[in-house]
Amino acid sequence: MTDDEYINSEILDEHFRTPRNFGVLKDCTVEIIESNPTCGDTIVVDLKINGETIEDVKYITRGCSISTAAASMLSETIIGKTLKEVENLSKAEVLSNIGLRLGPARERCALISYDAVQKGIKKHLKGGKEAEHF
Amino acid sequence: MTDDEYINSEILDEHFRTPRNFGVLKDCTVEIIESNPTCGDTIVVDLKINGETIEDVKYITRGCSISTAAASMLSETIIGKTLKEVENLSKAEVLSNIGLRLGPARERCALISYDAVQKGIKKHLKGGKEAEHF
Amino acid sequence: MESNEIREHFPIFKRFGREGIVYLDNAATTQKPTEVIEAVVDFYTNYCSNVHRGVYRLGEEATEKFNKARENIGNFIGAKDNEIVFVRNTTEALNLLANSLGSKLGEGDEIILSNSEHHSNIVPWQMLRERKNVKIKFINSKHTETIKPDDVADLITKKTRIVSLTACSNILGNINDMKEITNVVHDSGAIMIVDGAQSVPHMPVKVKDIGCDYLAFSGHKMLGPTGIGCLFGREESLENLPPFLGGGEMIRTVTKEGFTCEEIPLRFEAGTPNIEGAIGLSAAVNFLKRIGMENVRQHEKELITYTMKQEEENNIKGLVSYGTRNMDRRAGIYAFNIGEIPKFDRENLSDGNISLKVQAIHPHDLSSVADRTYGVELRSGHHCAMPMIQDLGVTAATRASFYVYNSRDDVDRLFDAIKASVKRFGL
Amino acid sequence: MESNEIREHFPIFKRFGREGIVYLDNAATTQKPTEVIEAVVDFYTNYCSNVHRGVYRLGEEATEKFNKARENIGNFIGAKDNEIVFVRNTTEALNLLANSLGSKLGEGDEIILSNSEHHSNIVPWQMLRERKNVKIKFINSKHTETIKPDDVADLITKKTRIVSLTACSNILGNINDMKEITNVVHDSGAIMIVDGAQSVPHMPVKVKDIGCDYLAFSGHKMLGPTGIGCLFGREESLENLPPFLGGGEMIRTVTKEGFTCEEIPLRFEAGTPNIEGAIGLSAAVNFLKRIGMENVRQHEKELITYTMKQEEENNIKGLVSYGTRNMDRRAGIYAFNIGEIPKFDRENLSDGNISLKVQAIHPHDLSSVADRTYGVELRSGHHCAMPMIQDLGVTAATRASFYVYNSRDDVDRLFDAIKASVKRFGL
Ligand SMILES: Cc1ncc(COP(=O)(O)O)c(C=O)c1O
Ligand SMILES: Cc1ncc(COP(=O)(O)O)c(C=O)c1O
Repeated sequence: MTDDEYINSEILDEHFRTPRNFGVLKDCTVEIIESNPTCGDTIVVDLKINGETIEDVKYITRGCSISTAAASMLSETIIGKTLKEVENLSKAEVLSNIGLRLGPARERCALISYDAVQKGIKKHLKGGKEAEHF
Repeated sequence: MTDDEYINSEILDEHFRTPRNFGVLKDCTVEIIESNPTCGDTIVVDLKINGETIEDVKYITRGCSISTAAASMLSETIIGKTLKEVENLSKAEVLSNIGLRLGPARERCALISYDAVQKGIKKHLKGGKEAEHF
Repeated sequence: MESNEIREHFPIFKRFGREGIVYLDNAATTQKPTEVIEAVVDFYTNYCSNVHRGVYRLGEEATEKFNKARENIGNFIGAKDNEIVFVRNTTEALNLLANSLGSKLGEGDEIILSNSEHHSNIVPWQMLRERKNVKIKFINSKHTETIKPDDVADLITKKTRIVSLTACSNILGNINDMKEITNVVHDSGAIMIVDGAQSVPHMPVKVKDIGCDYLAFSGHKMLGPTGIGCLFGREESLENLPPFLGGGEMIRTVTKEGFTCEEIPLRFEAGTPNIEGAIGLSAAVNFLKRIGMENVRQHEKELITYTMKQEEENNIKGLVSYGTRNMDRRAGIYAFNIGEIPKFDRENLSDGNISLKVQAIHPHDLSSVADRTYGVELRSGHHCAMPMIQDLGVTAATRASFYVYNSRDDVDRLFDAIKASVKRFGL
Repeated sequence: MESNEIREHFPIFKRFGREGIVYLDNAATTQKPTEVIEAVVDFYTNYCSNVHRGVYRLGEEATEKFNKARENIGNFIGAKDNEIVFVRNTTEALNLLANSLGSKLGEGDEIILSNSEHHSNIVPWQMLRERKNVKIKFINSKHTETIKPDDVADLITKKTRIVSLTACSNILGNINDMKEITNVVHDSGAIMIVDGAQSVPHMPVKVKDIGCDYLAFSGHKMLGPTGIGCLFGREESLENLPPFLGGGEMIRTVTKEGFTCEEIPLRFEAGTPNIEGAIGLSAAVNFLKRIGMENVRQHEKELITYTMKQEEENNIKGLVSYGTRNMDRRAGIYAFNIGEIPKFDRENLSDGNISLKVQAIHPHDLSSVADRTYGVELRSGHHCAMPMIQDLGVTAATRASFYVYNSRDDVDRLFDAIKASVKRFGL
């Protein structure tokens, strides 16, 4: 990440300051709470799954700009996609959507929402419904 | 230790090839078995203590030249000495009697008989008589 | 030596230059002076060998240097050489104790810790609790207060077996009076363990003064290599401590039926040790001795005092900082937030309650900006002290921590960097 | 690369010169090439920082290099990066297993070892036996024989939980067929642990080929620094393994009430790791890759074959050597005696029985003379394998062990040195 990228990134700012799909999904199919051991940030992701399709996503995080913006972008990416499509989404794609070169610690920030969504799908497929407490 | 000292030391040779007081003391007051973790050598030291005085010492070892010669020299040093005198004998004195500069591993060889004698005296003072098995 | 002169000994600062880098993550790990690097390279180049058993010249030289290192490091904290056990780090030292002392504890026995402990002085005891059903009690001090002997006395009961506390908090910088605390603990008959990870590198520490049974510290936090640390134990304490790891070097004899142990401290050092680590740490100790630990402490006290002054003068909106304001009891550690992000609380996160716009800059963002604008290297996160972070009611904090090579200029740059992050992420 | 060319990379040989030193204690530890030394110095000089958490540039670089090291070392033995746990050495890896696997064992469960194990693959299990009352069974092979799958099968019962064996004996040089043995062990449902301390440095080792659950090895025996080693565990195996040491880095969350664990492999790495150790070991792996592990094995096989030939030709009176004579199954390790000093036996040492004049040269004397006459560095003693020394019926042995920089000339000098010691101490 060069100074300019991080300091001036408009897309980062956009999504960080007005994150899309922020909030709670009352009628979610599955909820996942994931925490980032690097800094103790926590994210709650609610997925509404209908058959094979992710119909809606909402999340709450008070993480850093990168984890918030990454969650926002990811939510836009996955709404309307099938479970298979989302499962096939790679970490590299998620990182490239953000468009910043990130070091290993900030990469974890960028991927916490991704990890949560993947775990959510796994949990759904296993038939789990209750929220996971930590 | 220079090459010459070790390779040519006459006193080392003397004591190694014809160790003094080698053997078993049937009527010993205390017996100690001590082993050298560096190479697994074992020494058996028998002390005959009368009141405050070490009347006789014998030992068996199949250690290296240094441990054998050191035991031989030490046995000559301590016969007839009082327990206090022997307890006050320092490692440095024992090493200087041998007259070779030794590295840390070989120093342990030179001191195994000394350690055994010191433990023997402690054991005697505590009233122990039986041999210690390992 | 002045901090400028000291910096000359560190190749990394030469490389990056005065403007390039302001390293303020010294509580995590420190930079290494040429003297330490050369000691390590000297081992590889001139007498590389295993220790303890070799009767050839390289082996003898390595063993002698290794033994001297132990003696020198022991001497640094006023301990005999056989009271120094080489371990990987503070964490391993505390695990060793939790296991070896723990093997003698039973159900219901009590261990006292505090809410400002590093995870490495919490988790090993929680793991012991899983095995032995012991009870763990926490001293809950306010962040502005050091731990007082009374705080300990209040929790001690007849069942208290172990009290394990940090001499200096790695997040608050609070320096606790371990001598007085040890007295209270010993009066009750319990064992006193001191986590010295943040005290031994930063102030004069003499184990006989403190009187504690055990003290743990890490080489990499005091100019030495990573992978080496020490457990000090009083001779009588170590003599009675069961071994932890088994293997080569720590035994006297092994048969198929069983084993007998070596003398202390080797009894606790199974396998080939970190030889160049010990030798490098000894070189680090020599470097610190040349500066003088009184001077190290004085220097850091001046820097943290100056930091407080700068905090006041800059008067940055939303800035909150933690730790005691008594500079006599405050190490060179400065943890702060620009606005506080409240700790995660599921219950409070129902739809009606969501306030997205927390008036705060996340510590990760602050650190990244500080790095990218002024080359100021800060740590952000929970600092391996989540219980204290929780008690502060926040999600994370940013921390600057000083060492011998830092200067007032570095503190000025720290505040420049904070202001830059406010400019970038302030709401 | 030829051994002469390889030697050029090792500063220690330049320092002592061709005539100065013949280093033949490679089974204990190896010398370090410039490439490894430079990797360590590079860390200190250019990107010294703690790993995992720093969001500033030094921290990011250190973390990236540390992660790459793990990947590279894993790749060397055909493992994924999350299957590599960094530990201090083989000894710690085996203790980790004895503790973490051991926590799931109960009274009467059986563990199979062999009489040619290093103490570090015996004592941790004996310590587990003290805690859990498990049963340890020994395969008792003759020194001339490698361990056969049938030897293992003979001891396996329904209660066998763990089989832990060395892939190559550090005293005999016998190379066991771990793949076939693993098959037998897995058929019985037990866990297979391989002590790879003497195999990973000396021959191609691929964990997927062997099929074992765990493999332990030490960096310092393969051109890397001391203080760093690896435990390989199959992903599924590690996932199910309880943690061993607790503290920073290995946790995900800590509260006063309890903790949750990080993913593998970090779950097993509590506290600040040996960062430059991992980076140095990765450089060592690169060096070995350049030579090619097939070539390493071939070179050592040639040296040990040549040693056998020299043994025959020199025909030294009283010389006895140990290990298999099948060179396909023999590593570059040569343990021998000039006359055998019988093992200590209190019963036999009554007055009548004392024969002082054992027709033998004590290994310590042999090593000292070899060092002082020809600069030949040999190890003498029990080689941390007392049970095998006992089974050989002796007190100690002398050992020469080869590596990539040794040559036939070194073997010639070895025999010159043996003859010098016969001249000095022969009876
Ligand atoms: C077969 C074997 N296992 C284990 C070890 C112990 O290695 P470390 O001391 O590096 O833990 C050794 C080293 O001598 C060995 O040869
Ligand atoms: C107070 C305290 N204790 C323990 C530790 C753990 O040190 P290490 O990671 O070297 O084991 C630290 C390091 O952050 C610390 O600050």
